Amino acid sequence: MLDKVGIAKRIAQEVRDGWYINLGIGIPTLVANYIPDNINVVLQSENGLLGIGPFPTEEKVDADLINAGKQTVSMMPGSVLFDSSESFGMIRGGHVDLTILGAMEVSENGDISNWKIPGKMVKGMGGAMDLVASADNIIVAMQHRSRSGDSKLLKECTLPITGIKCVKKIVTDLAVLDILPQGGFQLIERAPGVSVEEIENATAGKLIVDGDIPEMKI
Amino acid sequence: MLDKVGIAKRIAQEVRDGWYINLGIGIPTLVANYIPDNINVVLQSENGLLGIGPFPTEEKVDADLINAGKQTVSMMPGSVLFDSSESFGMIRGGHVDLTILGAMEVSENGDISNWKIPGKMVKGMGGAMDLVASADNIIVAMQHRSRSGDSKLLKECTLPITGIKCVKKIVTDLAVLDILPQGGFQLIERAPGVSVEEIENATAGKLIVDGDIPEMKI
Amino acid sequence: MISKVVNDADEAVIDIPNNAVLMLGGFGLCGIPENCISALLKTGVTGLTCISNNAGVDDFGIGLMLKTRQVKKMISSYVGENAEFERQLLAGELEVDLIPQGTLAERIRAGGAGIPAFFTPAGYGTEVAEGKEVREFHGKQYLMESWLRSDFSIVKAWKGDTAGNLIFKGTARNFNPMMAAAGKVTIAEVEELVPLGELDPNEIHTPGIYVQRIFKGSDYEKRIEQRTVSN
Amino acid sequence: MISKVVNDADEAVIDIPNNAVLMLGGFGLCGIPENCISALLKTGVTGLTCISNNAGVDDFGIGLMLKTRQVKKMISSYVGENAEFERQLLAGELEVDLIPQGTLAERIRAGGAGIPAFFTPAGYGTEVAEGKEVREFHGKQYLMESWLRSDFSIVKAWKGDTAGNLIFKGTARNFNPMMAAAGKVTIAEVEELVPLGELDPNEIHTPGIYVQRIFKGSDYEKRIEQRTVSN
Repeated sequence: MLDKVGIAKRIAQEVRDGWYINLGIGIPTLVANYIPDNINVVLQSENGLLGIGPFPTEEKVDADLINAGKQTVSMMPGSVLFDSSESFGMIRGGHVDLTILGAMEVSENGDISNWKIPGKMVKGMGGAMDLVASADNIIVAMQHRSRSGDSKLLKECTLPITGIKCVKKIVTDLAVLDILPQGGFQLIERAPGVSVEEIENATAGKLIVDGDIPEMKI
Repeated sequence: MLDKVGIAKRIAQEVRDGWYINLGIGIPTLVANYIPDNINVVLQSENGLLGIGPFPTEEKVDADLINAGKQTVSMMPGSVLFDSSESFGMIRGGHVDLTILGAMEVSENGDISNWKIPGKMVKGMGGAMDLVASADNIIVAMQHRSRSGDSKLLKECTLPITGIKCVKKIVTDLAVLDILPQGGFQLIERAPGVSVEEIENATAGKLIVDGDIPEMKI
Repeated sequence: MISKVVNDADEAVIDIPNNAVLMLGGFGLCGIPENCISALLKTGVTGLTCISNNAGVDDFGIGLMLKTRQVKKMISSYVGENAEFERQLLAGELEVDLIPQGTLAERIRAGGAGIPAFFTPAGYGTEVAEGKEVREFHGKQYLMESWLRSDFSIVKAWKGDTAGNLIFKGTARNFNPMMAAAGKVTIAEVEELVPLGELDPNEIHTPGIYVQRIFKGSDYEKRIEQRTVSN
Repeated sequence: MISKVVNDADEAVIDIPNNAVLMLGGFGLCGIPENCISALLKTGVTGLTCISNNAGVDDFGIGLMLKTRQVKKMISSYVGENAEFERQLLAGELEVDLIPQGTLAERIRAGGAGIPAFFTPAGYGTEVAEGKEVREFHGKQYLMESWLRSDFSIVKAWKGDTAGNLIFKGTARNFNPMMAAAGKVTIAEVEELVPLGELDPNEIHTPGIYVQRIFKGSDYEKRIEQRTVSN
């Protein structure tokens, strides 16, 4: 079973040299820490920055330079600043190579719910609906089950939808799964020490297990 | 009867302090020379410049700085450069206060034809269709009659249309005319030495003459 | 060019009437028009519709105008981090229209650029699509969205000149340029107000044609929501 | 960031196939990709659809590619000043699609920004409206127009860095930024190619995310169509 860092490390293996990547808040943000040194990527922040750098030193903190999580950040050599319209033009136009975000539920046909829980205060979708509707390559980072033990990989989402048929891959504490074009969670890898049976038990949607399923290498 | 310079001078009287103005090629371009010194306006060039300055001196000619007529120009203090999408956003969004352009024909309901003559090589509409469809305040500068003596102020345009119901005012070699919302050319002023009768004879569309028509003061 | 300079925020916002539709720049608390918000608290104008990506926090930004009950409706993409907002919303005292962030940015851009409607994939298949026209292009489904325009747009820039040309700093640019173009009247507050000709024409982000009033703001707090540092 | 630098124009355009859809930046002869046009003359690629505001003049710009019969179709707003163009058009050897300039700019911008269609008033009531959907918004009539995208966009900038970030000069910016964003593959030729970090992030006009190949061009002629001077 993986912790959050483990999930981030596994997702980092999916990243390719030269990619432009949008990282959601939470586990996705951690991914940046585990991208190998020989892989050069550019991180996009939808509030208007390409080339997010590390958190600044105390002396270099600048209120006018934040990421989409409203954290103070720095820039990299080659960074670019732009407005929100240009930023979402990039996203909508398919120029971002990979989007990594969290989810509350994912369905077996790739629908995602991650913005609203009925009965709770609605804070808004922010940029999530634009990201999931626009990106060709979306990886979801999340726990396989909710805190109450219910599967988050479902036949159909029960929570309000953020986008439909958009998720391509899921990395959880238990497994790596691809979502097939015709629907279904294809099991790709098991987390260290996790059996196929455990994954089957934790997956409410259609799970496809073809042959031997290797264990992840983190 | 006015010459081209006279038409330009008369149109210059319509200009108000602080306006942003787009000037078409030909007589409209001349208008810039006759705007009084106490009136400050900003000229827009649809290829991406606000604040067109005079032609540059020989030493300051810059191939990278031209107006929409492809002439070398200079900039004014406070000029701004931008791309074609922003430029036509300005035009389409109604931010330009006045558009002055030439025409081959104008109809009594404000239609304008100025881009295409059947049987002749079609060069294209350039920005003219955007300008006439977008501007609230359009003044046409033109000769009252064609070279063959036909009226260019018609009941309906005979040439392909550039835009409909858009022209608000016409300044010709013979007269200043407003186009009424309900249609018709309302005669506002006569050119020096030109009689109402001459204007009536030169106007094929509906001409409205209310009371005494003053002579222009140039 | 004529000068668009006014003395201060009080003069800039004095004629904003009750029930006006405002746009206010900023992302979180970054790039918000602090001076104009303070001035609006003083005029006591009410019934405002505020189009802004976020709604500030309890004691800063638009949150201050919520506390004084000057806001009737918020049009935003994300309105967390604000307890008073939540209270008013649950009590039915505040209307909220939540819009995907990219759609919000593009609707405002469309307002300024004279495009009454456009198609975007964001929100297709979700509750955001309810009541909206859906159309397929190139095998993908899109929603039709309409422009947004304001009675007054209030933006914050880093540098500006007397003709209203603006340059923003860092990620404080965000929604400010599109909002500047989408306002019937646009008010810009700037940290540095410079004479005509001092800004490089090639580096200006917002052409002055969109700006009707400009002034040099003062006492910027620039509060940081998440101060994250490394060593 | 990875380097997108190629050696020269020949390397940049080598894989552009026959019948490709190209966008070429420039307004008149201002801001055109001179080096890439020369390189395309050498590869001899044919059947090209060229989206460009103008078609050059007889002996410069896209006019050179017309002479060699490499262009099947032009999509432009204005195509004067070119006798060979006129001859081919009248002889039925060349297709031409004329588009209002603002609509052309916005269709290209829409292509890059993932907006498949939008509404504009330009051309309503004219032959440009033929076959297009007309719709009324707020009492005014608009045409629906669709995005334009290219297989290869070829742009010319003043300065660029190895990540493909671009800064344009003067009015040579024109259509270049939107075209850069609307290309499946975008090639940028620049007068000055600088190392990463030398361009101010706040002054970049085209973010490198849109650019796949960049090189330092040489021997720019920058021909002037109308040399107008004052004393």
